[in-house]
Amino acid sequence: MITATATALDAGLILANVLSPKVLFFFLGAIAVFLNADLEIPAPLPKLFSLYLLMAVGFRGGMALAKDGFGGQVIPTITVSVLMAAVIPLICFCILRLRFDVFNAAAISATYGSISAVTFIAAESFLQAQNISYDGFMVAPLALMESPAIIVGLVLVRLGSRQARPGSDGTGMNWGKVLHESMLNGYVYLIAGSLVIGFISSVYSPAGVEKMEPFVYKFFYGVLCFFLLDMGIVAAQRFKDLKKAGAFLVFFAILMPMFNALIGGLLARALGLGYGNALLFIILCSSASYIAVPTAMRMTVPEANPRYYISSALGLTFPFNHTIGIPLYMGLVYKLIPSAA
Amino acid sequence: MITATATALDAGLILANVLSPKVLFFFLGAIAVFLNADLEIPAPLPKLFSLYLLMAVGFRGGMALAKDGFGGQVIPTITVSVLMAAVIPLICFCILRLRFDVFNAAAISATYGSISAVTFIAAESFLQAQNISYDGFMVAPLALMESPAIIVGLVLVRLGSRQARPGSDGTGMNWGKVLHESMLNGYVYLIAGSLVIGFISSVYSPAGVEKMEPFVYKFFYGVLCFFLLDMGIVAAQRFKDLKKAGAFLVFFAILMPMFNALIGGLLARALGLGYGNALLFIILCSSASYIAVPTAMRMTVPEANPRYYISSALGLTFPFNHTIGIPLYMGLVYKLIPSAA
Amino acid sequence: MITATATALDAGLILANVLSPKVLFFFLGAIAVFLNADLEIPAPLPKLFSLYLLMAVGFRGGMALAKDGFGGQVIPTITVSVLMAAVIPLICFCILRLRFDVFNAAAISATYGSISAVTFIAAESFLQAQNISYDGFMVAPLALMESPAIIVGLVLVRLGSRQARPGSDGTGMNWGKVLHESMLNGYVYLIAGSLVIGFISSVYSPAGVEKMEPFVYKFFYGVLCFFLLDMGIVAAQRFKDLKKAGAFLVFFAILMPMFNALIGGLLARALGLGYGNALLFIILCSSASYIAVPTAMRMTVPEANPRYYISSALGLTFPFNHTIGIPLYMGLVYKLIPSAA
Amino acid sequence: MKRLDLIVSERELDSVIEALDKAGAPGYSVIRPVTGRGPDTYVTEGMDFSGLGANAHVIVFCEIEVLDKLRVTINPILNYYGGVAYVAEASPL
Amino acid sequence: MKRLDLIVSERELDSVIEALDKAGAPGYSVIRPVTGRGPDTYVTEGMDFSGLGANAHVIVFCEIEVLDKLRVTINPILNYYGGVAYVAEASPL
Amino acid sequence: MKRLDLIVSERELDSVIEALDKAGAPGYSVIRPVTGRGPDTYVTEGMDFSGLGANAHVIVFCEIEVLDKLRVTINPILNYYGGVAYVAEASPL
Ligand SMILES: Nc1ncnc2c1ncn2[C@@H]1O[C@H](COP(=O)(O)O)[C@@H](O)[C@H]1O
Ligand SMILES: Nc1ncnc2c1ncn2[C@@H]1O[C@H](COP(=O)(O)O)[C@@H](O)[C@H]1O
Ligand SMILES: Nc1ncnc2c1ncn2[C@@H]1O[C@H](COP(=O)(O)O)[C@@H](O)[C@H]1O
Ligand code: NA
Ligand code: NA
Ligand code: NA
Repeated sequence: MITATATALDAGLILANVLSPKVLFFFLGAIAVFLNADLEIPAPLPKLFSLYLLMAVGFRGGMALAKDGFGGQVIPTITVSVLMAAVIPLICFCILRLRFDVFNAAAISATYGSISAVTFIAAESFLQAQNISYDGFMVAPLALMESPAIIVGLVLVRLGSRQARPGSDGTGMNWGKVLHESMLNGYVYLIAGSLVIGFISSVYSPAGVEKMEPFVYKFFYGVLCFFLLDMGIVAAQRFKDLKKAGAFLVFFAILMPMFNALIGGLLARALGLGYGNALLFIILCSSASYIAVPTAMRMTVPEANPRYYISSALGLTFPFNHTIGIPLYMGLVYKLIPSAA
Repeated sequence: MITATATALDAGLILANVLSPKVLFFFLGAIAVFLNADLEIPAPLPKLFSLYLLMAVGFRGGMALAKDGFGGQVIPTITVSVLMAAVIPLICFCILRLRFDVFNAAAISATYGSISAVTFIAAESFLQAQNISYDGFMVAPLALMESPAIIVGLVLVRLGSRQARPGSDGTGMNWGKVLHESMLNGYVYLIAGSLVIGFISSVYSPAGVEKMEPFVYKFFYGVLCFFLLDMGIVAAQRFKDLKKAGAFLVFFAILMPMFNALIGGLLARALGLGYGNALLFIILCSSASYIAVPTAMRMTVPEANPRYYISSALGLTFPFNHTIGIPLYMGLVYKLIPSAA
Repeated sequence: MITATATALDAGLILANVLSPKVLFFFLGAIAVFLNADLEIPAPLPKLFSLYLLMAVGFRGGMALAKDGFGGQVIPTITVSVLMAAVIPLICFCILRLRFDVFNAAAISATYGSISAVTFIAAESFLQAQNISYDGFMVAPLALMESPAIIVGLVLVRLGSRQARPGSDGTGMNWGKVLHESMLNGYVYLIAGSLVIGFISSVYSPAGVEKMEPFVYKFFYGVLCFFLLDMGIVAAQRFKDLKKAGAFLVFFAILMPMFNALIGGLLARALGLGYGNALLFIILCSSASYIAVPTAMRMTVPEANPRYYISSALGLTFPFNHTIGIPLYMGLVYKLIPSAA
Repeated sequence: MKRLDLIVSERELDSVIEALDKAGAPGYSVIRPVTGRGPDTYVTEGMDFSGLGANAHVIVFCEIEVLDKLRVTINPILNYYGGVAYVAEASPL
Repeated sequence: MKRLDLIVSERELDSVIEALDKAGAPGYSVIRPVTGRGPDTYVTEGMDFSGLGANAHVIVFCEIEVLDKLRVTINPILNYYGGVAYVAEASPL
Repeated sequence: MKRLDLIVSERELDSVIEALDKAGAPGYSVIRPVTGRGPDTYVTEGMDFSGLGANAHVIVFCEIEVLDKLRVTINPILNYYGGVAYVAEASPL
């Protein structure tokens, strides 16, 4: 269905996206792994880039929110995003239980319920390159969609695993710890905090915001390219892993995002979002987390194999969305959203 | 007395300062510690930020010095700064001896005699946001005030500790090593060197300076925010430490900077400094070192407990100055300095 | 002969170069080592800077190539560069064999056949400061000159060492591995890849390139200064090493680049290059590698002492070219190249 | 004296250190990041950006009594989350 | 159980890990960068920027049989490229 | 052969290495930064930005004679500045 929309228009969008510096640097990293080139971005440089990107994207979102206010679609869109973070894992779980045990199915489901901040950022860049406007409040769900996905994932584990879990003697699942980890994960905290700071300082410290602007704007795209170079390396390594995980997961990691994108597109239409916001909403639905959720799953569901939930999100869904997904979903937006939106 | 100046004007200044991005990011870091959020800026990223900030602030100072020359208040102001770096430890020592042994009293005194480069930088940002001008030569004391403070601190130890010190058999105090450490500390060296480079290349290589400008200006405030995020984390950790050190040190770490600020304000008036330079001069007096001095004390007075001298400077004086101190001292400047200065 | 060109003009050029921020920061690093100052730029920060510089210089080259096309001098110049990467090691080898065994002579020769990307970048900055134009295609040899130099170096080892080499039982020289290492060295790969990305995205994604520009331009010179600060430290450490290596190598490390520069100048004239391209071509000839070649030599000719080939390239040739070399070669260009070029 | 070498995920480091403090270890040292492979996991620096982190290597020089207490608190963590703990002899210089 | 400590250049790390995998080591841990001095070399972090890298420290806890296999594969690497390998006793906590 | 593990502040690293060179150690390896806790100090990466640094872990494989010399030069440093030094057995692979 979605594939049928791959018309000439989409092909043009895909080409424009795939030949942009950000995607080309992603490929450069991935090809380095396949050619076995000695390219390495040592720790903690990738962490530097991701801290910067989250800080900047949060701050920019806060600035935009201060300018645009909370009226109109803001509250409904954020509410629906958070609901989607809880609903998508339920759908995924039903599908994944066909092949995986409760633990792995729940962990993968939580991963797909949540979002990928970098895919979101890449979609913003895509919109800018296409001269399509979007709103700053769309950043808010980046901070809000991790926790519901994690909680639903853990509820599924609790309900699904009848026998006593080995860790339930204290080292195991501890709801306080889980909630803490899901809401006070460093990255979630940073993006939420930067959003609030961007908002507050836009209102009370315009001079400070002005001095911040070159940092969060001029520099942004270059760091994104640098980070995607590293993500290319990581994704390719994970992709090798994924081959061992079998065809089912490979299909899941590509078809599930497309399915979620379709739901997202229909919801965007129902919410009355414009082109730009609609694409970003679709990305929130279709992308999968590789930050807070894997960390929480690693701690609370050690029975699940990280190879499955990390490799599917990073090794396939991430590259798919960055290359073909974003322009494809844009084509979908053009189909679904009335042009005067 | 100073507290009495906290009028409506000051309240406005405090608010404008506290709600600026730089202070909000500092809070974000500190709150992360209190909420136990998993936010971490791993080594050597904080070092990258501080190297950059010192390099940029030195270079900018050198550029300004090349433009403004050494006339007028330059030499007197620098001379008085250096004297203050020696006098303040003497005052502090008398107070601290009420509660601390010679070693700890001397080490804390040296810390307060010296300066905090980042507090200075934050005060510059504050002035820029308030559209108050200041001069580039005020950067020079950043490099010159560490050594006198260290030397006075060590003289106090030598005079105060009658019995032979355990380390005097060779591993201990060694004046050559001390002078070396105090003057060739990496950061002191970098800021002094960058100042000289900024000066020389402004005169002989304007094309080079022009290419350097985006790096030292556009990027600066964002890195400052990033660094203050980290300092918020460190300060909050140190603040926890400080509670164990007792109420005396807590009061000292807040009242001493205010007292030093007052002396600084009177001296600024006597020197005939304008608003901007007066604030920066006050910051030089009231801030405490967490770079060269602790390093030198750690090496030469290992009898002193780093918990005291580092935690008081970082856990209280630093946050106090960054939040309330800077605007409070600005209010003091408005009181003390004749408006036509 | 070259030294005779050190006229008043050259002295002016040398001064303008030596007093530019980039060279002054290099000195700052070097002086830190001689004064034993505690200045340190910990791993992996130098790697961050070099990754950035290579990525940016490659991208900029690709952009320029897209604008200018492959016509005119492009193909001949690149071809001659690659030939020089093979010819220079042969000349060096004949000279070095006077004092060194086959292994060391071959390793040093390969080092001088290849190029130093940072010297090239510094020469570009010099040209910009002098308002002399140059072409983007000159970046291509940065990626192409490492492999021929390495291969010639290894052929020399193979021909020169009659007895069976200790490593020839499998751990030793392995041509596949050698070619892989020489062509898929991380840095060579990154510069070549960024060149291709800059080229492709200039053609197909102008919006992406526009967003990339602040990153690759504004920020560039500052990072170069930062990196040269570190290189100053490293070069000074290596220079201390070099003293142990004896006078022959010291002379070689200064006279050989000057000789190669002369050949380069004559070839530049024959190729009909303009002032800017001629200087860059000379730099390609006269600079020595401290990246891909040492790595490959370390792996394939462990009999050679890294102290020789790394210390000569980094401890002398690098600082010589950065301070005196670049302006000296510019003087040579003015002598050799007809002004209407 | 004994020497204990622990290699655990950075995520479990806090619990391990808490256990060391409770068992009365006179001190400990932590090195990170550490990468590696175990029977179950393969840890690279690659996931550093994600907050998932790599491993940490904890070295503890202590009396044998401390080890007895640690066995009770640390072995369950290792069994549940993975990681290794080995003991060797060591004597002060 | 035995404990093997290997210190080799980062450039040889891949071959060493391959040898460990082939010899059936149950796991290993890698710490880097490591600097140091040996009879032949002096390694600092200074060359980090160049891709030449520093050293790596590899720790392996394994049965004695694994060591016998490693002796054959790893010692030639150490002899040719430099580096050290030492064995000590270790017992699980 | 013996294995010496030293954990000292990065600030004392230069003096320790000097002592190793003087005592005729055939080599050494240094890992840093190392964090940790001792009887007196609590060292985190937090002060990294200040130049105060963290700890370093120095590993030395050497003959027992070297240790006798080191005892004289290194123990005073450890007593004055803090840090630990432990010796264990080690044999070449
Ligand atoms: N035999 C071993 N020797 C050294 N390190 C090991 C060994 N087994 C596991 N490790 C380390 O412990 C981590 C966790 O192991 P595991 O969870 O047991 O797979 C690995 O990533 C390695 O860093
Ligand atoms: N005796 C030793 N003790 C500890 N580490 C050593 C020793 N000898 C060599 N190393 C380490 O092994 C690396 C390579 O040594 P080599 O190639 O033998 O000079 C050195 O850079 C040190 O990090
Ligand atoms: N028992 C111990 N086991 C392991 N490391 C220790 C021990 N005691 C101290 N250390 C390390 O040595 C450093 C300095 O210790 P100290 O100065 O004795 O407090 C600490 O920060 C730890 O990294
Ligand atoms: Na999602
Ligand atoms: Na002060
Ligand atoms: Na060359």
